[in-house]
Formats: sequence, C-alpha cells, structure tokens
Amino acid sequence: MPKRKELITGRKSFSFKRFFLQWEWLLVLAFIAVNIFDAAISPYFLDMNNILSSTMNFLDNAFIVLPMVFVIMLGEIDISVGSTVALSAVVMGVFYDKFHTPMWLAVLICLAVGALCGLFNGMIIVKFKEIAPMIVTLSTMTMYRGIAQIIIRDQSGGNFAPWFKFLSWGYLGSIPFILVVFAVAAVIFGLLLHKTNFGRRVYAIGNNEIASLYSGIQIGRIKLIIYTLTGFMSGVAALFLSSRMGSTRSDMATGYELNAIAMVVLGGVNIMGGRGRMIGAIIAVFIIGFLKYGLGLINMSSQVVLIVIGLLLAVSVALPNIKKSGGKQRKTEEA
Amino acid sequence: GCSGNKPVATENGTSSGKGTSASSNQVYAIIAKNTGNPYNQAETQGFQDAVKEFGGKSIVRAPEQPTAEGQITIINQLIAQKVASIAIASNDANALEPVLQKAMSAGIKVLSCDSAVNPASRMVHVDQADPVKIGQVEVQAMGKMMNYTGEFAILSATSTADNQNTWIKYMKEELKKPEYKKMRLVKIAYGDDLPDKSTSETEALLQSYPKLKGIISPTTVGIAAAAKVLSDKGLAGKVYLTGLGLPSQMITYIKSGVCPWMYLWNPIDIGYITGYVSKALVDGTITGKIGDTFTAGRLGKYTVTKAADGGTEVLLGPPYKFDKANIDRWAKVY
Amino acid sequence: MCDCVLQIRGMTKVFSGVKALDSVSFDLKAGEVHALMGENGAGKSTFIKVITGVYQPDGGVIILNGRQVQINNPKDAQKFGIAAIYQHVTCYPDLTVTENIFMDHLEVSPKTGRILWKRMHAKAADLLRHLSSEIDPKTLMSELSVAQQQIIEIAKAISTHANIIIMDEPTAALTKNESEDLYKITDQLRNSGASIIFISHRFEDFHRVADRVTILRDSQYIGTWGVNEISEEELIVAMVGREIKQMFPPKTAVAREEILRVKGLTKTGYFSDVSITVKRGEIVALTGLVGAGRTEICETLFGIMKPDKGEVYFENKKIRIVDPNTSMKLGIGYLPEDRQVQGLIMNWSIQKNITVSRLEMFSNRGWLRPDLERSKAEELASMVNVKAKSVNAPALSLSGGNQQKVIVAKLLLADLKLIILDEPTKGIDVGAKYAIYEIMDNLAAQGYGILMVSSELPEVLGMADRIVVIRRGRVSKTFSRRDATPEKVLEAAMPIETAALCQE
Amino acid sequence: MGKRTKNLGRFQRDWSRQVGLTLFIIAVSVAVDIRNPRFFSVVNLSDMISNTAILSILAIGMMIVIITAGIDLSIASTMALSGMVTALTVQANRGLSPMLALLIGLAVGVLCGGVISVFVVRFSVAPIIATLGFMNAYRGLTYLVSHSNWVGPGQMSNGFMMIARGKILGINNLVIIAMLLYLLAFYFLNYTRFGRQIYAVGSNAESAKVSGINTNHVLFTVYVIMGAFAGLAGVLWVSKFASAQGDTALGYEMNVIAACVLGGVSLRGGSGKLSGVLLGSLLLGILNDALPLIDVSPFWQSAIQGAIILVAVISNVFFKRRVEYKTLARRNI
Ligand SMILES: Nc1ncnc2c1ncn2[C@@H]1O[C@H](COP(=O)(O)OP(=O)(O)OP(=O)(O)O)[C@@H](O)[C@H]1O
Ligand SMILES: Nc1ncnc2c1ncn2[C@@H]1O[C@H](COP(=O)(O)OP(=O)(O)OP(=O)(O)O)[C@@H](O)[C@H]1O
Ligand SMILES: [Mg+2]
Ligand SMILES: [Mg+2]
Repeated sequence: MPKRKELITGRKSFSFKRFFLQWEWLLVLAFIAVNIFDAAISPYFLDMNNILSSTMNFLDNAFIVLPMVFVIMLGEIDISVGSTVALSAVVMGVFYDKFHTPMWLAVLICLAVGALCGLFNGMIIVKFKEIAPMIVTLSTMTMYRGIAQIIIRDQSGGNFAPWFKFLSWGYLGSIPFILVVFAVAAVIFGLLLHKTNFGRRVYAIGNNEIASLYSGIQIGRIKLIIYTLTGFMSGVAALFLSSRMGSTRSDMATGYELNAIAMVVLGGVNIMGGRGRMIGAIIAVFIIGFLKYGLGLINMSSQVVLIVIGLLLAVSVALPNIKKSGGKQRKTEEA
Repeated sequence: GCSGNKPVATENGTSSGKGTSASSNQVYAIIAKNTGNPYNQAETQGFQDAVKEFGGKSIVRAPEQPTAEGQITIINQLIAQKVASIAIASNDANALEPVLQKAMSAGIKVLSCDSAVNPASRMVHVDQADPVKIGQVEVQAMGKMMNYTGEFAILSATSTADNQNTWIKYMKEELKKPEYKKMRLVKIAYGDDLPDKSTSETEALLQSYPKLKGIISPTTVGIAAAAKVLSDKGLAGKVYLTGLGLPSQMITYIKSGVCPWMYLWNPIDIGYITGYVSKALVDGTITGKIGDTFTAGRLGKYTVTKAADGGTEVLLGPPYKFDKANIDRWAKVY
Repeated sequence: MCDCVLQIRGMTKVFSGVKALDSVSFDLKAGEVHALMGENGAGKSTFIKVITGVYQPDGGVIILNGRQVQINNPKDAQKFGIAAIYQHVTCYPDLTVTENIFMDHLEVSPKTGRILWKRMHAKAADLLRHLSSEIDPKTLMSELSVAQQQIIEIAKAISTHANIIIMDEPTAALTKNESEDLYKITDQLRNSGASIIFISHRFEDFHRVADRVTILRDSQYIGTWGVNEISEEELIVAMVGREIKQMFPPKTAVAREEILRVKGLTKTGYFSDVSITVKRGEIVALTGLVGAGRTEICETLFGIMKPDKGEVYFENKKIRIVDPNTSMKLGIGYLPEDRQVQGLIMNWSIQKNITVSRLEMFSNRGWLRPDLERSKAEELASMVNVKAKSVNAPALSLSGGNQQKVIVAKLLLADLKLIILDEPTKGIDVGAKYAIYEIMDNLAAQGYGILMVSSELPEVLGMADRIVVIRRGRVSKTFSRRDATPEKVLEAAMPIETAALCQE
Repeated sequence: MGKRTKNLGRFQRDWSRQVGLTLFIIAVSVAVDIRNPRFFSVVNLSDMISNTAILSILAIGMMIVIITAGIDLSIASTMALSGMVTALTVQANRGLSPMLALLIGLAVGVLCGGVISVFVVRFSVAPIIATLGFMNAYRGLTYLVSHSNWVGPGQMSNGFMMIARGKILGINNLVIIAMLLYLLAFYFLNYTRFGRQIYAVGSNAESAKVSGINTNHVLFTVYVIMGAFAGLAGVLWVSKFASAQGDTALGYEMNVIAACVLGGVSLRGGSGKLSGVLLGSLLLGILNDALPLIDVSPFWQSAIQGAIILVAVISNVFFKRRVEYKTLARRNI
C-alpha cells in the first residue's frame, strides 16, 4: 500500500457568520418577530393560556409535517395525506359507531388504515419507479377520499367515547396534551433524521439516488418505510382532528397536504431533496400557526390571511437569493 | 320586507355603532360558511346592520373554505377575544360541538343561523325557513311546471351538505302525496357546487333521461349552472327548472323562462334577526327556551319555537318566491 | 512575435481559497495539436473552462489573434470561434442527435424563422459519416453509449466551424479502435487549419496526435516541449515531480481457491451465456469494445440488474442475486463506471461518501457515532492518498482522479471478498494510476478476487492474470496472461461483421 | 432489414404512449357506451369536447412548464383572478367588445405569470413553492377585487357570453380556440428556435447554459406563457359558465397536471408531446362526462376516477416495459 503522504486532518473551520446565517436562525428570528408582531396587534395574544391553547388549531396538521420532511428529503412528494386523514378518520368513526368496537380498538384501526394507505402509496412508488410519486399520490388522493365517501356517504360519524375528546382538548397541567405529544413526536423524528443510519441514508438518497443504489442502500425499503410512516402519521393527525371536531366526515382535512408541504419548505428543506433540517420545519409550523392565530385575533379576513401566507411562503424562500444576483441556490449544510 | 340595504364592500373587520345601551360595549360575532360567496356576504351584512342599529360591535369572520376545521379555529380565536356572542352558519352540524361547548362554558352566548349546529352545541337556531316547507314548495312548484306528469331530477350540491340532504328528504316525503303519483324522481345528481361539475351533471341528466321534464336544484351554484345548460341548449319551456337561487345570478333565466320561478329567503333578514337574537341572549331577554319572545328591530316580534332536530329555533318565515314580476327589484339587492 | 492564435498570460483562478490555476501561460499556434497534460487536479479542466467562458479568471489575459479579449460566457467563446468538448459529456438526453449537435446554432429559414429539420438531419448525417459513425441523427441521445455520445460532442464542435477546438480527455471513454478514429478526425481538423488543445492522460494519445505538449503541475505552468524533444520518462517527471520507474507494480499475489463462478448468465438484450470464474488473489480482466456489455455483466453480478438466466456460485455456494445490499453483505463490491453519478454524492464530504455504504460499522444499534466515522474516513482517505484539505471537503471540489480514489476508499471500508472495478483508471493520471494498480495488487495479495473491466489494452495486459474478451454480449475468448498478445485480444474483440466487411 | 427494425423502434419510442392512451380511451368509451348508448350520440360527444376544451388549452401551457422541469400550481387562481377582473370590467361596460375582454384576461394572466417568473428565475425559488405561494395570493386577491361577490349572467353582456357559446361552421368557439392554440403550439415547439430551447433547458439546464442558451430567458417566458394561457382560460371559463366566482376552478390545477402526466409528459423535464397531452385531456374529459352518464352512485365517482388514473399510468408502465423488453430481445446478442 502507498505510504501516508498527506495526512488529512484539517478540521472544518468554525465561522460565526456562517453559523448564524443558517436558515434555521433566520427562522428563529422570524418566529420571534411573529410573536412580537402578534403581541403588538392584539391585546389578547400575550396570554400564556391563549398561546398554548392556540396550538391545538394547527398541530394536528403539523403531525404530517414530520414525516413529510422525510418524503421531501428524498426529493419526492406525497399529496395524498389529506385524503388519508379523511379515510382513516372515517373508518374509525364507522367502526366505533356501526360496529361498536371499543374506542381503543377504533383508534388502532385508524392508525392501521393510515399506515396501510401509506404502504399502498409506497408499494406503487417503489414497484413502478417510472411513475412520479406526485402522480401516484395525486391519484390515490382522489381515490382515498373517494373510498371515504363510499364508506360514510353523506353521513358524519362520531359520538366518540368521552375520553377521546381529551386528545385535542385536554391539558397536562397547563400544557395542552396535543402539544406534549407533538413535542415528543418531533424529537423522535428529529433524532431519526439526524442521528441515525436511517436518516443518513435518507439524505443520501435525496442527494443522489443512483449513487445510493450503488452504495448498497436499500432504497425501496427505505421509501416503503417512509411512505408507510407518512400514512401512519396521517392516521395520528386523523385522531387529533377527529377529537377536535368530535366527528368525522369524508371531506375533512382538505388542503392538509399543501399546508404540510408549505411548512416543510418554509422550514428550509429543499424541495429537490437532500438538504434541510427537521428543526426548521418545526419552527415553520409555529411561525405559520402563530401568524395565522395572531391575524385571526385581530379578525383579519381570511382572504387577506390567504394572501399574507402565500406571499410569506414565496418571499421567505426567495429572501436568501435576493441579494445574490447569480441566482445560486441556498445551501443549508445538513447534520 | 326588503331592507333596502346595499351590500357593502367591507365584509370583515369590526364596525361599531353609536348606541348607548348596555349592549354598546359588547362584541357580537358571526361566522359565515366561507368567504367569497354573495349569499354569505348578504347574510353577514344583515347582521352588521342589526348590531349597528342597537349599538354594539360586530365581528364578521369566515374560513376561506367551507370546512368545519376552519370554523373551529375561528371560534377559538373569538373565545380568546372574549366576545359576548357567537352566531354561526355551520359547515358541519356535529363537528363544532366540542368548541362551541367550550365557548358556552366560557360564558359566551352561542347560536346558529342558516345551517344549524346540533342542539347540544347551541342555545337557539335562527332558521331561514322551515325545511319541511322548503321541500314542499319546491316539489309543488315542479309539479305545477310539469303538469304533475313525467320525469324529473334533483341537482344538489355536495353529497355531504347537511341542509341539502334535509331538504331532499322532505321533498321525497312530499312526493308521496297522491297528486304526484305520475311524477317520477329519476335521479339525484351532485354538482359539488362547482360550475363545471354541475354543468356536466346536468348534461348527463339530459342525455340519460331524454324524457326529462324538470330539474330541482336547491343550491345557488347548481341552479345557475343548470339554467345555463338549459338556455344554451334552447330547452326553455321543454325542461323546467326551479329550486333555490340567488336573484342576481338567476335574473336572466327567470326572465327568459328557463326557470319560471324559484325560491329563496332574504339572507339579509336572516343576518338581521341573528343580530337581534344575539343581543337578546346577551341581554338575558331570552335564554333560548321555547316560548321566549323578543323584538327584532324593523322585523318585529318573534317567538322561540321547537325545532325539528329537538332544539329550539326562531323561524324567519316561509321561503320567498321570485318570478318575473319581482326579480328586477331583488336582483339589485343580492 | 509568434504565429499564435491564442496566447494566455498569467492566468489565475481561485476556488474558495484554493488556487486551481496559478499564473499559467500558454501559446497555441495555428494548425497545431497541442497536448495539455498533468496530474489529476493539476488544473487542466479549469484552464479550459476559463478559456471557454464557463469560469471567470481571477487574473491574467487572453490574447486571441493578437488582440486581447474578454470572454464572459460560453456564447462569447463561440463567437470567437472556440469550441470545447468537456470532460464530462454535457448533452441533452431527451433530444435527438441532430438537436444535440445543432442546439446552439439551429438552422432556420431566414424569412420565416422556421427550423429546417431536413437540412439539419442531412448535415448531421454528413458530419457523422465524416466521423465514420453510423449513428442515425434521429436517435435520442439517451439511447447512445458513452462512446457514441463522445462522438456527438465532437461532431458538435466541428459543426460550429470553430478554429480552436478544445478536447478535454476525449479518449477516456474510448477503446483503441475508437481512439484511432478520433486521431484521424483530429488530423483532418488540423489539416483544415484548426488549432486543437488536447487533454489526455494517455501517452499513446500524446504520441499519436500531438505536435507540442504543455505540462501543468499543482496549478502551475511547468513547460512546453515539442513532441520529439521529450521522452516519456521526462514527461512523467515533469508531471509528477518525481520519477515513476514502472507502469505496473510487480505482481505479488498468487491465485488460490475459486471464489466466483458464473455459469450461463443471460440478460436479454445485453449479454447471454456468460461464464466466468475468479479465484482468490487473482485479477481477471473483462475487455472488449465499448458497448459490448461488460458494464451490464458487472452490474448484474452486483445486483443492479436482474439476470434472466444463469447461475452464480460464490465461495462454492449457489447464490441468488437480489440487490446491491445483499451482494455487499455476501462480499461483492463494485466500483461503478460513472464516478460522478454512480460513485459519489458530489456535494457530500469525502468522509460521508466513504462511510455511506457501511454505516452500520459506525453506529450503535442504528445511532451514528461521528467520532468513529471520522477517524476511519481519515485513515482510509490517506491510505489511498486523496489530495484534499480535509475529509470535510466536498467531493465536488476534487479532481477526477481524487474522486476515484475516494470511491476506492469506500470499497476498502466494506468487508469484501470480490471486488469488481469498472474502468478504474479512466481519466486518471499516471501517478494515481500507479497507486490504484498498487492497491489492486495489494488486495489480490490479501486474498481478494478482482474482476476488472478495462478498455485500455496495456492495462489489461499489464495487470490481469486472465483476460476475458466480450464481444456483443458473449464471451468470445479467454486468455491467460502468458498467451495474450495485443493482436489476439483485439481480434477477439472485433465485431464479426467488421471482419467480414474487411474481407469483401 | 436492420433499418426496418430501427424505424419500428423509433415509432414505438415516439408513439407508444399515444397508441396506449388511444386504446385505453376507446376501451373506456366502449364500456361506457354499453351501459349507456347515449354516450356516442353527437350531442353528448360535442358537449364533452367543448367541456374538455379549456382543460386541453391549459394542458398546453402546463406541458411547456413541465418540460422545463417546473410546475405551476397557481393556474387555477390565475384563472379565477383573470376571469373575475374581466367579468367586473364587462359588468362596468356592457358594450366592451369580446375581443377586448379576452385581451384583458390575457393581460392579467401574463402579469400573474410574470410575477411568478421573477420569483422562479430571479430569486431561484423552486417552481412548486413559488406557485404554491401565489396560488394562495392570487386566490385571495380574487376575493378582494370581487368584494366576495359573484358576477352572474345578468351582469354580463350577451357578446361576452357568446365567446364560449358561439359557433363557427357548427363548431363551438372553445373547440376552435383550442385547435388553433394546438396548431400554434405545435409550430412553436417544433419549428422555432425558442421552442427547442425550452426542451433543451428541461433536458439539461447545465449544458444549455454552457452552450450559450439564455436559460433565464427561457424559464421566464415559459411561466409567462403559462400565465397567458391561464388568463385566457379564465375568461373562457367565466364566459362558458356565465358566472365569475371567487372559487372559480378551485383545485383545477391537479386535473391539468394529471392530463399532462397521462399524456406522457415527464415531470423530470425534457420530454413531452402535444399529441399526448391532448389525449390525456381527452381521457379526463371522458371520465368527467361518462361517470354521470353510467349512473354510478355519486359516492363512487371520485374513487373510480382516482383508480382509473392509477390504472392508466400503471398499465402504461407495463406497456412500456413490454416494448422495451421486445426491443432488447430483438438485439442481436
Ligand atoms: N468548482 C470548484 N470548486 C472548488 N474547487 C474546484 C472546482 N473545480 C475544480 N476545483 C479544484 O481545482 C483544481 C483543479 O481541478 P481540475 O478539474 O482543473 O483538474 P484537472 O487537471 O482537470 O484534473 P483531472 O485530470 O482529474 O480532470 C482541483 O484541485 C480541484 O479540486
Ligand atoms: N446492439 C445494440 N443496440 C443498441 N444499444 C446497444 C447495443 N448493444 C449495447 N447497447 C447499449 O449500449 C450501451 C453501452 O454501454 P457501455 O458503453 O457501458 O457498454 P460496456 O461494454 O459495458 O462499456 P464499458 O465496457 O466501456 O464500461 C449499453 O448500455 C447497451 O444498453
Ligand atoms: Mg479534468
Ligand atoms: Mg460500460
């Protein structure tokens, strides 16, 4: 073997500028700004109870953001999640209402249906690589909601067991239960992405799927797991949404997919895959959630809110590139 | 009667009146089904008029899509603002129960209007018209138009719309009466309140049932789309159309005879009464139990009665009939 | 002065603190073929990209026909009559050959602006015939092999009527025959008055086509010589800065028991009835013309493709090949042909690239251990002698040879028994080549079985214990090291029709 | 002989998708006609084709965007905005000529597309994100300009409504407009420099840049074109349904994307054919028309529609794999 000629030991130099110019710090700043803004425009905002309880309005959707980070990290997309929420909630309702299963069993069924929907997406995407995931999930989006319609028709299900209401409406001490669950889930997903083999492989696939294949990464298996996980988390979202509404129907959770995608991207995850961090997406969830809540507290019309959120998304993603005239893409170094 | 008010542009935001009564410091909120719909626009306008009249502050809100999720978020925001009352035209009868109960336990008066929430989640409902009546008059109108013989169809909104389904249920009841025995309801189609889908559904009805003599469409988008198809195909006088429609949308078709007449109520008046019911609840004049009475400004005195769903309600009156004679005047209003 | 069409003075280019070009000067005479040589990372490609306006220099001047010019973008270069064939084929895979050739100067009717397809197809066919290629101008670029794509690139450069043509390692993907064709084309171009800059790591290229040679080393200009003024040894010294006595390391490994036996392996459309054996400590070369299907055979053994027929025995056990993961678990590793796409994650650091295929080695029940990862990556990177600031440097910033070394390091990490190397020295300089040969020999001595695909005959003859020649997807002949001569191997690789055609 | 097989190969490469789709369309049509013989009536077919016209127009624009490896989710909102602005203008001046109305819609569309272009090209925002943002913004703007009201037939001039209703030589105007646009687009994409540059940029943006194509210019134009098509379609939509609403065409972008993908436009960019896109639109148009006709329960409609799209794309994959395998097997190995 050749002798060691040059030792490669240089450490990555630490630069404060680079560290604080990271997208996540900008998000933190934006988050603080949103809170100051909210407090300034509405006297009702700076009430700890209000702030905490406002989280129940957007956290059910946020459960989907967590696995969506993985999906987008792969450079793919899943737009069937909203329909998966509806289908799993509806099935849960039917089992509880019609078949009189115990509530806990209905809950498990809800999660299982979500996971199955995701598994189905994953299987088709893995088996038929020629079809773009967007198209697969576009058709299952129509299909899953359609199945929900077949099952429940024009009815609404519900009348769930009393404890079920606790999921979205209950508190642990003064902290909403949903916030606690979300925090736990966020930590788990964050660790999974950044601290494990699995997460590293997801990054690899997102950066270069072909090289990942040649490196012996089991791409199909990883994708299958991620889509199933996405379905499962849609099932979780379905639980909390059903609890929030106390009932289920086939048209619930419309638009959840685009909300989730918007938060993931605002969080700095590159839509082409391979770049970004979990923490960014989580901060983005709270930025958008609190901004919407604050604007709601001053009773801003939902039409204006629509414009504000739309522009926020486009402008904030554009922001890092506005100064650079070369038009180079922002690069967030992944963990 | 007609309020004569023109719908004003500012749908949202608070507007305060100059009254001096106890109600003047109170904030009254109304939540419509969704934004961007002139019917909801007129309804909230009436509400704002009423609140202005008795000198309170009004908040008008609506989610951008007609979903229960959006309404729940708005109700949460209103609870945080400690409003005095919340009136809601609900997108789902049951889904709002948890949040509305939370509102009531926070001391907020809760009522529904136009589209009811279940009795457990409200104190009282303001009903635009008796659903039984609506079902009856539409079938009666259809019968008259098609001479009580032949095939007809219903073009509804989405298959999940609660009020549509209730009306259709009462239409079917009405059809059981002997005078309709030669009439046959061939199909209930769903246009999802989308112009394009309603159009192809109407075209499919005409294709599949060549002998079709009438269409009832109890939804504003559906009736307009159906009217457009019938008049484009020159079927005025051959296939009759009636249902619930907005005068401003339907004026052309009523004049051309595609839709000889149709029904609706005055959404401005619903909003207006809702405003006064809110006030009465906040003032303690009524509690929402049967027999309570109150005065609703220019519309006079109303009594709380029992509703079909087991709760209580305030009933505006019978649906209003629009035909060639009065359509011009109403088309300007909403 | 001189009759130079192009003069470069004091050219400097800095990439984030690293000087890729350090005050380089260069003269190109009219009608000459000027070879540009140097180790991997010497700055050759960067030099070319500065001339063609892809990069902007940080210092220095470009003098074209005696006039100082500014080349701001590739379009400018095109206007000045400079055309380039880049090291990595830059094509439009979804478009036809004609379009690939003519995209930047599509011919349109002057009156209506309508594209004249017929005219262009005909011209393209002409050009290709000129290059003695049979490619149909209407085929999609993605349907062509790498070598064929290279020919299209050349056609593209010729079609612009440029008088300065730059070729960055055009022969790297070509076999001997194809290289011969390229030499002829180069001669033709020179005779028609064009000046050519020709970058290559192959000495045959240099001897065959060049008039003069310029050497770059460590981003600096070393010197320019006429082709007859310098010997190969001197050239190597100039390039590497030290002497390399032999091209191939002495053989130390001895063949032991059989490790791989392939029987009748068939993949419809790619190869059929292929039987190969590899022993421990043995280097077996798969050679043949480009497009013969060697890569596909290797990829099938590695589990990228699924065979339709045939049996594979590994360590005397019959195995079923499922996917690369199972193959690697069994002990089969593969160094792919296209390092940028298949081998590396270009914007990842060297460290992460090295460890990605064996993450379980650096983790504890699935949890990553960055410290372990780093020390192992550093060890391996210095073992294969990767030139970089640190293992945190992105693969993207490495030169081709160093990128290849990183992939080799990646293979050394995995616990393998059989290593398949597809064109392991493609585009690699002499120094690095020798290092890779040493590694190969060393591995063989350690008992690895090695299956190597190569189009370079000297390499095949110099390194292999046995040579398997593939022709049109079938094993045409097998030679032992002793029996093989260049003529025999070439004959076995030649397509049968060509042989028949020659006789007519 | 060799030449023959080669040409056959090219035919398969270029037309297999179209042939497959046509067969699929025929199969669906025949199946529907068996259940309801009125399907193949002249009236129904002409209804169906004019209903599909707007979708097929939008699909042209979307195809061009997707060829550059982009996507535009904002088109439905652009349609709503342009339709609404035009309808409000018509409402204010009943005498406005229909031509002018179309131009207004076109202008609004171009403006909307231009803004998106700036974000995609100048600020390098991924197209899916930029257009997702402006999908919301334009929709909100539509509600604002209309003050949440609708413009109904009563407020429109007859001339305006005749844009979509009128006929030339017995063919509906919408169909004529769509056909003209297809011819125009065909020429543009296949016989102009710019058209080919669009494909080049989508196929490999890097080499396009290196070979001196102004990729920014190409991308910019592509979104403006899409905007123009959406603007135009918005006016046609409002004219056809005689109603301008805030929620006009809500969610329609997904139908358009589906039409493109069914037609073989690759989301990775670089490839796509007008003939495929036309067939893709037609398949969706047939589904929309046929499901109500065959009297399936309304509750089953969307499940069936989703399943059919899935089956169509999957069967295309099988078809393609089969073709590929056959070409491979024909190779002389
Ligand atoms: N885009 C870039 N960013 C940073 N460094 C770069 C970049 N491109 C090249 N370099 C560095 O510049 C030096 C010269 O690279 P170049 O590609 O010109 O080498 P080369 O002589 O062509 O090598 P090879 O023979 O391997 O192709 C290398 O050290 C490389 O790491
Ligand atoms: N007769 C043929 N017609 C069309 N394409 C062919 C034919 N034979 C082979 N090919 C294709 O040409 C390509 C040639 O690829 P490639 O150059 O990698 O071949 P190879 O012999 O494996 O190359 P190398 O040995 O240089 O790595 C293959 O992908 C194969 O699909
Ligand atoms: Mg180079
Ligand atoms: Mg090869």
